[in-house]
Amino acid sequence: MDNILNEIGIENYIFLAVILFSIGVCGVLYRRNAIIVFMSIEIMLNAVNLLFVAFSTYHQDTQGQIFVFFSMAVAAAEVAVGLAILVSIFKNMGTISIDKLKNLKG
Amino acid sequence: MSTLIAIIGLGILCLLLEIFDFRKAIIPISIIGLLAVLGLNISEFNSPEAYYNNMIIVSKFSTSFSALFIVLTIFLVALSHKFHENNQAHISDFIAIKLFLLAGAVAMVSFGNLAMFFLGIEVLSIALYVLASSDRKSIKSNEAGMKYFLMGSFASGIILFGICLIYGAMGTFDITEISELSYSAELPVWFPIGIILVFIGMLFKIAAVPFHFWAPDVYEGSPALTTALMSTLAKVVAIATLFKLLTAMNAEISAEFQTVIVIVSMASMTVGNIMALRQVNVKRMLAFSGVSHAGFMLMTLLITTNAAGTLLYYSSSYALAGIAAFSVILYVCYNKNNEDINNFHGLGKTNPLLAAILTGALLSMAGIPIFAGFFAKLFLFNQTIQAGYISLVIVAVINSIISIGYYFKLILAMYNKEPNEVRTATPFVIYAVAVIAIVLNIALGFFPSLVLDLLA
Amino acid sequence: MNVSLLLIILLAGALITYLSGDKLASKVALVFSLGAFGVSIALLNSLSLGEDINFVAPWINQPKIAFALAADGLSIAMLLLTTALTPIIIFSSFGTEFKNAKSIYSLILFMAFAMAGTFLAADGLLYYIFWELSLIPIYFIALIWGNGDAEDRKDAVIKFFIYTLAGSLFMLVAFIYLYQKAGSFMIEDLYALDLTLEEQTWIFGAFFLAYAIKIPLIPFHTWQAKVYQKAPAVGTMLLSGIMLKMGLYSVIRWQLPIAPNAAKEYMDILIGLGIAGVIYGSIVALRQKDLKKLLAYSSLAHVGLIAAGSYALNLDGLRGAVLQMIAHGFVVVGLFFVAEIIYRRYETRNIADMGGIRKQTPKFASLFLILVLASVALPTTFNFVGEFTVLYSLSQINIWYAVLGGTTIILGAYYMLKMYQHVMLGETNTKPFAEVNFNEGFALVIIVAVLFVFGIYPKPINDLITPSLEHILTVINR
Amino acid sequence: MDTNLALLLLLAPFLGFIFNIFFGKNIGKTASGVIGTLAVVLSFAATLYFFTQINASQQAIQIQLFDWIQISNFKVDFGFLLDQLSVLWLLFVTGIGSLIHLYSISYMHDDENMHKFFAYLNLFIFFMITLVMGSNLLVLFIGWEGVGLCSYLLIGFWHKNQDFNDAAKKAFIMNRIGDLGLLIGIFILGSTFSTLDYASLQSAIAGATNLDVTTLSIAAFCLFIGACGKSAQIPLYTWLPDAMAGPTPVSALIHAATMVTAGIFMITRLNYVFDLAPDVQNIIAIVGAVTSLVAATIALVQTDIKKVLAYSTVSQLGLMFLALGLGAYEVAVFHVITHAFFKACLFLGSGSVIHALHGEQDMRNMGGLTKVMGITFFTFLISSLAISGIPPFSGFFSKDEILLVAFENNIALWIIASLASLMTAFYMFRLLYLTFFNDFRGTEEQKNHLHESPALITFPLIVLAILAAIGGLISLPTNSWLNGYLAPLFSKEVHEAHHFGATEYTLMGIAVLGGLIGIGIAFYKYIKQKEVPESDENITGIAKTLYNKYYVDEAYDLIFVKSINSASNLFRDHVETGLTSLVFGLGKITNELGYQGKKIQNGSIGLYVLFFVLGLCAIVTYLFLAQ
Repeated sequence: MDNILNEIGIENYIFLAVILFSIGVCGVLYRRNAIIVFMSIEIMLNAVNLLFVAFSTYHQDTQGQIFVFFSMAVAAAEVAVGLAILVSIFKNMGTISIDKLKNLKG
Repeated sequence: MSTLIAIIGLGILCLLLEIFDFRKAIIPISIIGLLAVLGLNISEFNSPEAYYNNMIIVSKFSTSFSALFIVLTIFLVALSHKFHENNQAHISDFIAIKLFLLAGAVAMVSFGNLAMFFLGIEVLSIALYVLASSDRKSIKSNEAGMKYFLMGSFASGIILFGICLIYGAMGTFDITEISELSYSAELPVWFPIGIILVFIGMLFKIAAVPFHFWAPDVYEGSPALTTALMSTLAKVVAIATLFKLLTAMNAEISAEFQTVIVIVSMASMTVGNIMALRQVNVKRMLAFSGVSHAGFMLMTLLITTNAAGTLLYYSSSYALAGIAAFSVILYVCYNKNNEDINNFHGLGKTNPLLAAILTGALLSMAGIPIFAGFFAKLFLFNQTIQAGYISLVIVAVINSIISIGYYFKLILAMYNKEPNEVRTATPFVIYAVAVIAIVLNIALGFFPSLVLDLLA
Repeated sequence: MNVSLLLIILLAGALITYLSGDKLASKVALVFSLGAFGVSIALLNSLSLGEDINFVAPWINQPKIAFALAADGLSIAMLLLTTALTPIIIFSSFGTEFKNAKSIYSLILFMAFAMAGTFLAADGLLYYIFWELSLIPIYFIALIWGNGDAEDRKDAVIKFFIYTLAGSLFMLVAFIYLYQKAGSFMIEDLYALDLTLEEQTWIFGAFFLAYAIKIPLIPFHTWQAKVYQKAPAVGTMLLSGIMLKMGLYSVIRWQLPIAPNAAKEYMDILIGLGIAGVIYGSIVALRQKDLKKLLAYSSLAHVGLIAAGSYALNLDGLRGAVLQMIAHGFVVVGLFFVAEIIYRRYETRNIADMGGIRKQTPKFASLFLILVLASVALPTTFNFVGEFTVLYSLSQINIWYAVLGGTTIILGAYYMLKMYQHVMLGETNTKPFAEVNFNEGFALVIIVAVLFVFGIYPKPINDLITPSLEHILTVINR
Repeated sequence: MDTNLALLLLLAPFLGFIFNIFFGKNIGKTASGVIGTLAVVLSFAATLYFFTQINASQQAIQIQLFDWIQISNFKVDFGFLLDQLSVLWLLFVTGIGSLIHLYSISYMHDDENMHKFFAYLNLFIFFMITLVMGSNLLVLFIGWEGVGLCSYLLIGFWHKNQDFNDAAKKAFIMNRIGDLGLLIGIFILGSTFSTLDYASLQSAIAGATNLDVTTLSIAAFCLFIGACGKSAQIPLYTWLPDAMAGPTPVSALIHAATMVTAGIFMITRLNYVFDLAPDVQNIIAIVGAVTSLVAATIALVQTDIKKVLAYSTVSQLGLMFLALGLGAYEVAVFHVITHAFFKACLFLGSGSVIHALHGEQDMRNMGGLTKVMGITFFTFLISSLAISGIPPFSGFFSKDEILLVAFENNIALWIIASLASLMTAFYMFRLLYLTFFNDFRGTEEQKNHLHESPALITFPLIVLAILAAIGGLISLPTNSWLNGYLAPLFSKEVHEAHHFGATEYTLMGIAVLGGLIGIGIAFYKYIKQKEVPESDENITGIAKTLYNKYYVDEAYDLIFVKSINSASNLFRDHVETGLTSLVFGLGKITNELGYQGKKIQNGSIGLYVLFFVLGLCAIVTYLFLAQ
């Protein structure tokens, strides 16, 4: 395992994660479809998860990988709630575009 | 530790009671239970200890704050009955969620490990998402929930990233180890970046400028009781956690970091107050006032002596005032579709007591003497000047002047306008909560040392 | 027997008055205010006997704040003013029907409590707390029981509140700064500090903002006229009779001794401001249409002179200022009461709608005239003693100050007599004007009596205040 | 004994005042009048006692009551001083006072508020006594302002008429201008000599080495301003003619005999101060002379009987100031006394006339009263002769002394003064002729009611006329009792009674001649030609200017009153609002900011997240990339 890390170097993992993360961020910024925004957020989380794994290998310690399970579980719970909200929104408004969510402002 | 377990147990008990169809009993039992938990928690006060190889660390800090959270939860649970009158079917869910939320809160102030911290914050957040959108039929509520959810999970992503970087730098999630390592000379740059990311994530949770935009919308949209919860419990939890994070994890805060804090705090106060001036919706107004108070509380990150005590004092005074205010708001805006200021017209005539209580709460938030709010500000200013941030204090002072503008707008509405409705019977529980909250607030004002010296 | 008793009585009074219900409220309030007066007499006595009437109890240990009340001659004098005027004010209000009387009367007593506390506090923070507390009741009194259209009343009151609070918050910062220096809020420790001129200037400035707004000095007076006009008679009396004395008292008790060098540095500007206030106030008062506004500006002029006296930083100045404070307190209360009496009969404060009253009410006319003459400081009235002393002290700094400040006796006579002429004299008014009833007469007579007695024999008050003023002066010149 | 008696002397009128103000209405008019009169008579009796005592013993009586005002470097007490000067003043204050009270009982009998009138008169006497008896400048100041107050009350006695009220207000305020001067003078004296007590002042000044003369002169000048206010000298004289709005006895008592002489009293009292300020003395002399001339010229053409007398009073006071300015205090005092006699008599006479004509004051509607009003006419004649300086009447002696002193010091002043007295003779006899001679010009209805006034009115007239006739005896040119009597007061020795040589007699002659010329012209115009002054509209030329008093009132009104009022308007309407908007503008601005801020909070999640990210980037950049 570690030889791979030695060849690739931890920095690149970080860069990859950052890039993925940024993609996620951009997704949140630019997409207006709630589902896709969810997915972008998932991308962010998974980018982090990836980094976690990389770090745990890097440090030769399992905590990181365990943490990934935590975060995945949490993400799942989050999405569940999110989707529930989304459903009720769709029921009430017949759309899932977050641009329509502008009743509260000022 | 046992506090945390007890709370979760209580939450489960609520669900069970629902199953066994003791719906009536749920609220009383959970209140009694919470009181018991409170006692339990206090009993732990003088026995700091670490559990599950430092997953949970019970300290004076954690217990005292947990106590505050529990008290607030008691109030909120008490208010639930009236609030969910028409929705008794799901009463157990609401209560249970609140209790689990409390569990998350307690975990957040007593974590000894970033994993615990993350779990805590997520438990809290998810519970809040649910509560925010709990009024399924109302578009506003949905929107609020959605907004909160999207931005909240975005923030969690940031926090998670931060944690990850910290882990990457330190190779551990354990707070104590991290802080030991943080003294060592050679630190990878990821560590401070990680700290900053977590910091920013938390700034979002306490709704500090420029991460505050969600607050007013969500506060306005959510059901009033949830707003109460957010503006009191959630805010206090977040600031306490942030405080613990920054103090526990890295040794000294660099000068630049301090400037960042100063700027954010100034910005939060100013923006919050100025924006609040022109609000007509009371919940919205209080949201902005909450933003400004977040700015005030951030000052505690800068001060050196007895910062924790000051923070505890400030947050308790703020939260108690908030509870008192919201219980009145709940009464006034009960089965109204909005919380606009004109609902309060003539409250001074129709219901003098509640009007007086609301006035007291607002005066406390505005920092007028004998209310705890004043002393909170006083101690804060005192120590901030001691730490040498006089300019920050000046800004704070100017802001407190501005804040009078909108707090008194509400008071004026209550006393100077003619009532536009007949007075309705006031449920006992609202009186009880409001009175107790404001009395506690004033008591804090008379005997600040009680709270102030807990963490000295 | 110590000073805390006075506060207890007033506070308890406020509470019991509220509980006693609308019927009894006024009576109960009167009883308690009289009780307070009795206590302050007793305090005066035990002070003269040299007993220790101070009350000090530790309160908050971090930051170190004590619940410290101390009374020297000056404080006692101010207490006497407060506790003597409060019953008069309450008594004078018997003629007016308040809705929800219990609240207003308990608010009045509460305000008296707060103001008494301000005069007594020996701990900077305690003082600040009382100072702020006194704002709340007057705010509600003016807001709820005030007169005129609700909207601009609200406007005036909220401006007043924010404005005064704004001033005092900077004072708070100054106090905290001092605390950092001295490690305590106790007044002696603050006196003992020796600050650099720059520090003093800042501190002085912060205090000045608070006091200049409260007193008020031009150009910080913009809240005054409107609030006086909008507030109910009792509110106006409390404001003008006692509350603005708080500002002046604080100048003498806190501002000057704590930052003396700054005071000396800017003496001319400060005195100038005061005198400018005298002239400006008098001139503006000249053409006011509203009786209460006119009186408001007249009191702006008078307090300007008082302030000038206290900033003259010599014994005569301070003494004259205090004497004049007391005298002005009584006169202005009397005058506003007169305005109220007229309002009760004519439902107007517009001078143009008055006139030709003297014929119908000789007694009232005479009392009114005496008050007018007192306010223009005719010799043998108390005001003359104060004004003379102040002007003398100014002449010691620079004779021109005395001359300019002295214009008050000309301009004052001008606008007051003009007012009197248009309010009271002239062809008998068509509207009937009932002679003052017993209550009204009694209140006025007491005020007039006080003015004459101390106008002819001011020695007691003089001996009361002089030692403490000398002490303060030594602190100033340390 | 002395103390109590002095207190009686002081308080008797005050008690009268108290009594009349509270019970006067109930006990009926005459009774209240009698009580008022008795109060003053009582003081008069007490005064007589002190007079005899002091005249014999030459010992001043000091009375200290109690401390009043405490100043750091000195304290002022309620103290009274009975010495030659004060007693002399008290004599004619209380004496003439009693006569005028007596007169008023009948004169005011038709007035519903008679008891008030007497109350005020008593109060006035009380304050006048305080003014005179006070042993220090501040007690004097009490009286000084007190008499001002009383004159305010009495001028505005008929308070239904706003013009009268205006006159009263004017009098009070102009006096106050003087009072400020006096006050400043007191300050300077007080801070230089640490005392305000006459005796200690005198000794302080006498004992002082290297006196700062400039300071002293300033003080003296300020005091003189005060005197101007009280004694109606240029530029503060315009209130006195207006003061004639008051009832005639008031004009007689306050605005002729007593109050207006307070200035002279004060200056005489402080002669030791003024002696050290020669410049100020010159100013006083000039002001006095000019005033006497100006007032006289105005008096030439007035048609209101009381206005003429008012201006003649101003003019006479001018002469007294002239004397004061030349350091001849005793001469001034002498003229004060004689003037008190004949001017009081004249006013009361005119009052009697007005009474007979039911309030008619315009001489153009009088005439031919000799037949019906014998006594009034006769007394009036005597007084007119006296004021015109015709021997052997009192006025002749006093005025002659003044002219003499003027001549000795400065010929120009002498000329002015002589001119003034010539005019005096003229206008007085013009008055006399127009009022009493030829045929009655009033309405028939008035004609039928013409009658001599009752005894209560004529008696005082007679007494005063006698005094006016023989008053000169107290200071005959050759041996002057008065000068001897007053001598102890003056620091520099009184220049001894002039040895009478040619010059003196010529001067005397010239003076008398002047008087006769004046009378002659008047006789020619108004007896021979039977001239009657035209009605107001067709008065033209110089006469018009004179008739309108050189338009001084208008000028003052324009310069002071109007300007200050417009300033007041400006402040009220613009400065105040400006200030307000300036202060509370800040609040408006923040409010506006809040309003604008609402636009940013536009509810779009995308925007919120954008801000979030921007904030994040900003912080990270600042902390890591910027380093």
